[in-house]
Amino acid sequence: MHSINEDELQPQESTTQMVRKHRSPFQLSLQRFLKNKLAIAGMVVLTIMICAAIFAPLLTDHDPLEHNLMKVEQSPNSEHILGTDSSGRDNFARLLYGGRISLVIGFSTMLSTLLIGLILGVISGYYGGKIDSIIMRLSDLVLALPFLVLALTIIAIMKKVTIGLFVVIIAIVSWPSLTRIIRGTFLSLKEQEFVLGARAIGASDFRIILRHFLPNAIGPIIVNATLMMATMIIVESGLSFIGMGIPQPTPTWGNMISEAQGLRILRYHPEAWIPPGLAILLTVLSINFIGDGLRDAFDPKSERR
Amino acid sequence: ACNSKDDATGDTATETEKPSEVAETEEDEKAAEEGPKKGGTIVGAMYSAPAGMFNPIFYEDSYEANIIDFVFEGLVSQNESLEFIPSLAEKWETNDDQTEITFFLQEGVKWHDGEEFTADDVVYTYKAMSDPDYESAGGVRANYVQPLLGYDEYQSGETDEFVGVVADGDYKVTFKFAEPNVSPLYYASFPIIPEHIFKDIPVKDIPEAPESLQPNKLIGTGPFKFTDMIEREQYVLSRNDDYWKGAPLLDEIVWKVVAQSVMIGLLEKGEIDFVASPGGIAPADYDIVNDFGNVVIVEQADFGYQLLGFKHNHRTTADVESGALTPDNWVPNKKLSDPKVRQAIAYAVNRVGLVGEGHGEGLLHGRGQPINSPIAQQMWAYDENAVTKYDYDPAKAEAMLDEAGYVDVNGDGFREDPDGNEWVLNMDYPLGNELRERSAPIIQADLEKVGIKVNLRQPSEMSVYVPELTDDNTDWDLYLIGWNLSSTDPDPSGLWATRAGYNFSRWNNPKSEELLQKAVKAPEAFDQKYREEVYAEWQKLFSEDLPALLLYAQNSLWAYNDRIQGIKILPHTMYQDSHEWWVEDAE
Amino acid sequence: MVQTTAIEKKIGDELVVIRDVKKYFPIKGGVLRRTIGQLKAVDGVSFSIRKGETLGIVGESGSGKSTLGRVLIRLLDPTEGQILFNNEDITKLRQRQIRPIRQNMQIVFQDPFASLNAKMSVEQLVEEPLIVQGSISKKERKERVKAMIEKVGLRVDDLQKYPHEFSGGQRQRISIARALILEPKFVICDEPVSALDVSIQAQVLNLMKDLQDDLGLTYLFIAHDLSVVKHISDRVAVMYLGRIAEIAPKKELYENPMHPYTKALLSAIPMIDLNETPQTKREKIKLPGDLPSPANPPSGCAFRTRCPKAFDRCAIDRPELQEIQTDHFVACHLYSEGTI
Amino acid sequence: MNQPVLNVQALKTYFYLEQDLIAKAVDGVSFSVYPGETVAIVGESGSGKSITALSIMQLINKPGRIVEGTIQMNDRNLLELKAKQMTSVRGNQIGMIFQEPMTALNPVFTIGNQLIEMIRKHKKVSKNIAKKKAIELLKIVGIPRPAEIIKEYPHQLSGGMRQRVMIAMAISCEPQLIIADEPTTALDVTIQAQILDLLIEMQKRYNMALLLITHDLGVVYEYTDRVIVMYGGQIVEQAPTKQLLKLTKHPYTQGLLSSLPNLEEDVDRLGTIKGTVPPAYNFPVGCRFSTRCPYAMEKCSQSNPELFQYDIDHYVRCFLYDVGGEAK
Amino acid sequence: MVQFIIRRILLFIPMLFALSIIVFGLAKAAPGDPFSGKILDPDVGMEVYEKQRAELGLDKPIPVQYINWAKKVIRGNFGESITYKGRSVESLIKERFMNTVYLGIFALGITLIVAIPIGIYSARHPYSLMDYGTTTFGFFGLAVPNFFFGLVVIYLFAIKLGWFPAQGTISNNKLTGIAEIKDRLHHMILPGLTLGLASTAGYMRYMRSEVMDVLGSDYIRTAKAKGMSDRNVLYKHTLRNALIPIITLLGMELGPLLGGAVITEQVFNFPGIGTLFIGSVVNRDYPVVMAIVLLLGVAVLVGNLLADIFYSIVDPRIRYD
Ligand SMILES: Nc1ncnc2c1ncn2[C@@H]1O[C@H](COP(=O)(O)OP(=O)(O)OP(=O)(O)O)[C@@H](O)[C@H]1O
Ligand SMILES: Nc1ncnc2c1ncn2[C@@H]1O[C@H](COP(=O)(O)OP(=O)(O)OP(=O)(O)O)[C@@H](O)[C@H]1O
Ligand SMILES: [Mg+2]
Ligand SMILES: [Mg+2]
Repeated sequence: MHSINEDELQPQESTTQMVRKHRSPFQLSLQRFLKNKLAIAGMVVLTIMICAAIFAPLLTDHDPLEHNLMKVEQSPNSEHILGTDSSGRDNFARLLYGGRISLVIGFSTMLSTLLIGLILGVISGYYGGKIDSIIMRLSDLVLALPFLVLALTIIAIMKKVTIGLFVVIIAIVSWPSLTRIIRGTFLSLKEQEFVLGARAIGASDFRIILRHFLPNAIGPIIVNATLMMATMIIVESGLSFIGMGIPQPTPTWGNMISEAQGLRILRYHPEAWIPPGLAILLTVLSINFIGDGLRDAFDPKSERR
Repeated sequence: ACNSKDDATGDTATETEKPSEVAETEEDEKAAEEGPKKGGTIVGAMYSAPAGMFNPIFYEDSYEANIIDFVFEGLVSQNESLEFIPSLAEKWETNDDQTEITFFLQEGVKWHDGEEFTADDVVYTYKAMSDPDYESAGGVRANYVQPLLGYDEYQSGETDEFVGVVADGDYKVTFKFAEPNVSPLYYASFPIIPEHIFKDIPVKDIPEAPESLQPNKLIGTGPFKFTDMIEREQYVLSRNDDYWKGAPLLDEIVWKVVAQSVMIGLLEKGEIDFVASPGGIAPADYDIVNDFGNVVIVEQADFGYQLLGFKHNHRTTADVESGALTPDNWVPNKKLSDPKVRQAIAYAVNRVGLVGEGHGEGLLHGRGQPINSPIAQQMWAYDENAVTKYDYDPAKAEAMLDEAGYVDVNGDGFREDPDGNEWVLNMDYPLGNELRERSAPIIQADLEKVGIKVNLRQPSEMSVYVPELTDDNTDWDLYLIGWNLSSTDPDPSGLWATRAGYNFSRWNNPKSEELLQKAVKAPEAFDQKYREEVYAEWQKLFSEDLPALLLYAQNSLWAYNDRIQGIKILPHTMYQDSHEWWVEDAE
Repeated sequence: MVQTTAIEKKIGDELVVIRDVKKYFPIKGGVLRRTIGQLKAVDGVSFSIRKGETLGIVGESGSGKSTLGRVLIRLLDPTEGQILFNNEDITKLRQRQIRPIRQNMQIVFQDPFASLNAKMSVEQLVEEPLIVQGSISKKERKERVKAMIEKVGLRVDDLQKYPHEFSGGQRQRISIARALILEPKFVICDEPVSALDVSIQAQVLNLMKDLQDDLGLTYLFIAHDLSVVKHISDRVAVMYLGRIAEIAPKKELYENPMHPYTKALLSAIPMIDLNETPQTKREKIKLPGDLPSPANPPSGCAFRTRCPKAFDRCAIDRPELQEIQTDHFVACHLYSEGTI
Repeated sequence: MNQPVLNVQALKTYFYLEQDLIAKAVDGVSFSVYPGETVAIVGESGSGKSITALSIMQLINKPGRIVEGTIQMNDRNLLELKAKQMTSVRGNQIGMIFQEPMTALNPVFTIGNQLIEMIRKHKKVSKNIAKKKAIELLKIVGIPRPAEIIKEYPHQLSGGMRQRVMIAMAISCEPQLIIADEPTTALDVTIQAQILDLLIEMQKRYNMALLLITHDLGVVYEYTDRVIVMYGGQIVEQAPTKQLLKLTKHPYTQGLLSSLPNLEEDVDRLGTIKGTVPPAYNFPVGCRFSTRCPYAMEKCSQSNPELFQYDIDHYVRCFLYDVGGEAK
Repeated sequence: MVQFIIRRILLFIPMLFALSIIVFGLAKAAPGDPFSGKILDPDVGMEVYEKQRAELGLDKPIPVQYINWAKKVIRGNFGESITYKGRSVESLIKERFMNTVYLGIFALGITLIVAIPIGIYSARHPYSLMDYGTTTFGFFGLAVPNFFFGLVVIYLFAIKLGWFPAQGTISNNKLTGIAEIKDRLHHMILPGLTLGLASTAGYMRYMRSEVMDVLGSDYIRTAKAKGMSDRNVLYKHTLRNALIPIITLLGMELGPLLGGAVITEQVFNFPGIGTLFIGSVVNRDYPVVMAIVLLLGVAVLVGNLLADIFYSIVDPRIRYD
């Protein structure tokens, strides 16, 4: 077989460079991510939160819904380490179980928003044309209505707000931002030569989207989805505050804090609001750190070397 | 006093066996030493801004009443025993069959603009409420005029002669009723508005008129004038120097709208001086506020109660669509049709637990009472001895259920109905009252403790809840609701008569119907003793047949800064005779 | 049209023939974003490429070289004209029908960083065309990938690496491997060496030449570096503003340029000429001004605004390509006076 | 006369990368430029040409740092100047032209604004005078309608025009030295010729020294007097242009020349240099070119040869010519 | 550019139409009507409300209701509020709207005043102590629910320290002139801070990366090579470029700001559009809900439009034609 220009062959870099394993861009990103101390700290904290939520039954004997009317608004004591709430339910148990709901809400709103955003964004960004302008006008329209206002209006229309419904509503209201990001990423990828190259070898649209667009768009998508999850946890608590979140007695961090609306709780029962407040703060902070770490890890600027 | 109506939100209620046991004594002494002073401003707090309609015949919310109470007066008011006492009317007399009542008015009463108050103003007020356009313009107080003679003809426009209330000279006015009336004073207690201001404004335009809405345009006879407002923030009442009972001592009363969440802080700091109905202070805050040292708390039973309703019957879909309330078409709710079951439920609910017996207990922290009768406990008609009390007794409840055949046959921990079928009671509750929202899961747990499976459903906004409650062609079994009662007359038929719209239980008991009618039937009913007896019988029936389990009546907790003197605490209000209020630190 | 057929007659067994190909891009504007004009990126180009030869295309930036290349393999749809590939008219084929034909025509792009999907390993990159096109077994695929990667001067070890681990020249080798794995007959090289350093450029050019000999490839080689084009091409076409100004065998074109633009272009290139004497010193023809916008080209001959020899007729008539000498076509009125 | 405009000695500019890697982008570069002279720096991408230029201007950004060396200009060591003093050297004594005409001008200010700003900074003249001067400069660099162009924004001009504006800017204060970092790489040949001719014309006109960075040996041949060839952050060969191209000494320079396709003669295969430029943070031990050098000897991979004088004006960094160190 | 503006304005009309349909649809999809929540006064008969329903045309078919509504809206008449009897929706909104606008401007002002200098500083001194400090603050700002922040500042600054009023917009109506402005600002500080918290954090980070980008760009290098001073480079060349994208951001900020106001106003009992909105949603006061949603939608659209136009003016690269 014909072999070309032996003398032009690279003296392989591995001989001159330190021996490196071949890492895929994904592995490289992961490597960069793992070097980011804040992001790792975020991971650790988030993992603890998630574990605490998952293993709630092991961490407390109390039922978050079980009330004891003889022990209302108690200060911390040996039985109720964070005291009890205004219905005599154990705050610690509610904190743990509330974490489940809050995290699930954050996660599933993010997922469903991502799903809508991905589908519409891909269609819009890849095919362009009429369908693109329709989707974009639609997103303009949704964006024109302030997020909370729209969410509130829809929630008010619903007779009963369940977690599933809540998730769907938030997703319906918040898809445009992700859709636009995904569309933008796709549009810029569309101009890249490697996409033309893929078309030149006769790859189908499906293949181009799946093998060429998505892997390259995954960075911004993951980053934005992560940050969105943080936002959603805050949104949930805000809606709970207005009384339009997940209704009691289901515990969520949001409706735990919103019980602190009165100065009495604020002043005399810090154990009732500081833990859920901290839980939200830490979770959102961790997620933001992770998102930021992911952003750095996926940053194309650091990809060249 | 105005009948405050806090629609969706504040349906609080209670009773109190010991009306106004207040820490008044100390203050009274001090006051006596120094004597009342003129001047000063006090600040009252309300939690929500009034919608802005300050015309008594059109207002709706209780925040508006906060202004109206100081600006307008009725012919009569009520004393601490809830008896009617003279106000704008000096005295009155009824004819023999109680179809007419004649008032002799105070002379020399001046409207805020200096005009004389006369019998024509009284006539005008009632005429306006009978106007054909009154209801469509948004008026909701027609019940005050409906029993008047000739109301239907006048209201439907058949005649423009209004004969229900007639003046005889400037200071004599007669109310004429179509039928003998057992509580004519109630109907005559409505605040009077000035004819000279409104006579040229068509009734349908009154709601938009500045005279109904704006400071300085609003003219009443009360001790304070409405002089200034920053919408949704502040409402300023200034002294009416020409007040007929004597010039008020205070310069100004300022109402501020503050969030409930910060109220106690402001109260402690002295930035607000008093907070009363609607709302008052939260039961859980009682101990804290009590410790402030500068604040006096007034605790007394509220006019109203919360209840756990049993749907005795459902309406048919056809009825719902046609809007007919036809008891004959009603479909009995089998799940709850056995009175034993209802009684068992009543024993199973720990109402004392809900109320609690002190701070840190129950939802009310002890600031209220479980009640057993649907008549306000302050009322003469209230008779606690006539009723079954249903003290918390789960064992008894279980025994009764067993007896009624509701036993757990399949061993799932819940009882099945006598036929062995699954027996699940649906329970619904509305949003809007935090305590009530919290009580729902607690009641559910109580019932499940005795083996009754309860399907507690998601709460909904009052505006969604009530239509479903009303339509009733649903699968509802248990529901929560609360009522505010009038302080004027104990007649419960507005809520519990079979055909009453608000009889959400669709309670259809002929005996009850008979008693309710008997209690207001002339001429026997002119005798209060007689009515007392009939109502006692009815209350007994109620507590046995149980269209609803009455849960508790919350105490109203009013609070004011101890710099204010001269406040007169009545069961239904503390705003009466505000011209006598004064502050120690006035210059 | 007449000239085009003339070209065809001259040359047998053409692999690619294009006739009067045009590609206009719409210019949107106005209140309603209507198309208010057309950007004539390629404006009537005809030529043919024989099997095994290399046709070089030079021209300034924006003259439509890349667009032409993309239209040729139907990555863009031509506005007008006809494209014959292997005697088959592929102008009107739908994308679905084009796909199998893609096996025979490939493209190598300019930017070695943007033209490879950074998320795929070399093996995936080179294998992908086989997956898309073929029905060969996985084992055979791997074999062919290995063979190909060695052919372009990379090592089998490199297969597991990712593009970011390679230098520009090596990446370009990957691109070439990817383009050639389907054993196409025709490869469009869109400035494959412009982004590379000279030493690397030489490696890649040598490789491309070797591969051509080895596999009997036909190239359309786009570049703006005249010396590179000369080195690799058999014939060279000079483009100016979407049209071909001159097309000739390379020796003919470089020794005897006819079009004023070609002349200027050749004279403008800085060159090392160590034997230069004041006599042999090339005289520089300086072109004033910039390339006009293809959205608003000058009337008549597009080059007239910068042409040192322009005369009245250039503003009126558009010169067509005509064969002045055997195989040497020029589009310039200077050479058509006799025909008037 | 023989006083150089610029004298760079032992300049080292390193980039301190993550993981303690140090990119020795410029590693001991010494050269001088004399008045009126055109000096070229050539070399492959990454050889340190731009960093050398930016070091002279002291425009190295983090994580880069000039670690050693002197840059003499008019008896002053620029590296010892205070930041403030340096601003009056930039633009005033040294003008600079960059590679990308598309991004080198601030997109939100008019051409005039950016020109006038510079004139006023160094000349302290009134706005009006500066404006007149700006128009004149634009006319000098061959921009048509200069009075209108000064009101336009960079994006309204073509690449060639913008590069002319950059030249106008660079010469506006008649500096003693102009550094042009690949001023024509992004332009078409016909435009490239225009620009290079203009540069030389300006150089003659104001008698400036020109340091022209390029990787096009053709440009070097036609436009420059002296060449510095860089490889791996170091100078590997330096000589008058004709001499260097004729009597090429360093294997790297030879390789570069042989890999150029030539218009004059046809070769079937181009000469090549195997491999690629090693990254600046990982140079081979010994001679930096040793890994690619066809003549590499054992000692090449052990120690790095010095740049020594091979001929009067001809310096080479290669053991092939280091006759036992005699040349020293 | 004129064309661009005209085009944008023309695009506006179908958007408005769509918006109005959405708004109307939302209101109609809601169960219950303004009267259904009120039927709880035993003193008031139910039939009363039936009459009032008919009076308001709530018994008509929905398309008819839409047309009637739209016709009026075009004339700027949103009808009458149902909760606030006798008040036209316009007057209700007018009275509140300016409060929210002031609050929004104030919050935005705080945001910009705080975020821009800090962002610039961080960009110029990346990885410095100050940079880490502000970054941390930025993250916290994004992580604290703003109602929670509001409660805490009320507790600390209004109740505990007594520095600022906890509620309302003004002490009393008698203030005029400077005293009034001062008093209003005093009242606005806590809600303004609360409302601006998240966006301050966001802008800070945005500004930092934007300035860093610009500082690394070629034209900044050119400016330095021209011998421009650091000050000039920063304030002229860098800022202008870094602020341009902020303009679009500001246009986009309107929505979140107005949305955020809903919660913040609730905490501070601030009489703005937000509290009116929540009250109306809860009370099913359709005319008001519809008007507010429509108004906010239009405000956001106009905000975006203005931002686009402004952007096209300040950034000469953008030529919409
Ligand atoms: N997709 C497109 N839409 C609109 N205009 C286009 C498009 N692609 C190219 N053009 C325009 O068509 C003209 C020709 O572009 P083309 O890329 O073919 O030039 P080129 O000769 O390849 O230039 P270069 O040497 O810079 O690659 C240019 O003016 C370009 O702006
Ligand atoms: N900001 C930086 N960070 C890290 N390394 C850098 C940086 N800038 C330059 N370098 C390194 O310095 C070396 C020299 O770069 P320089 O820009 O001077 O090359 P050049 O010769 O100008 O190349 P080109 O022809 O591509 O412009 C390169 O190897 C590069 O890796
Ligand atoms: Mg091209
Ligand atoms: Mg460079």
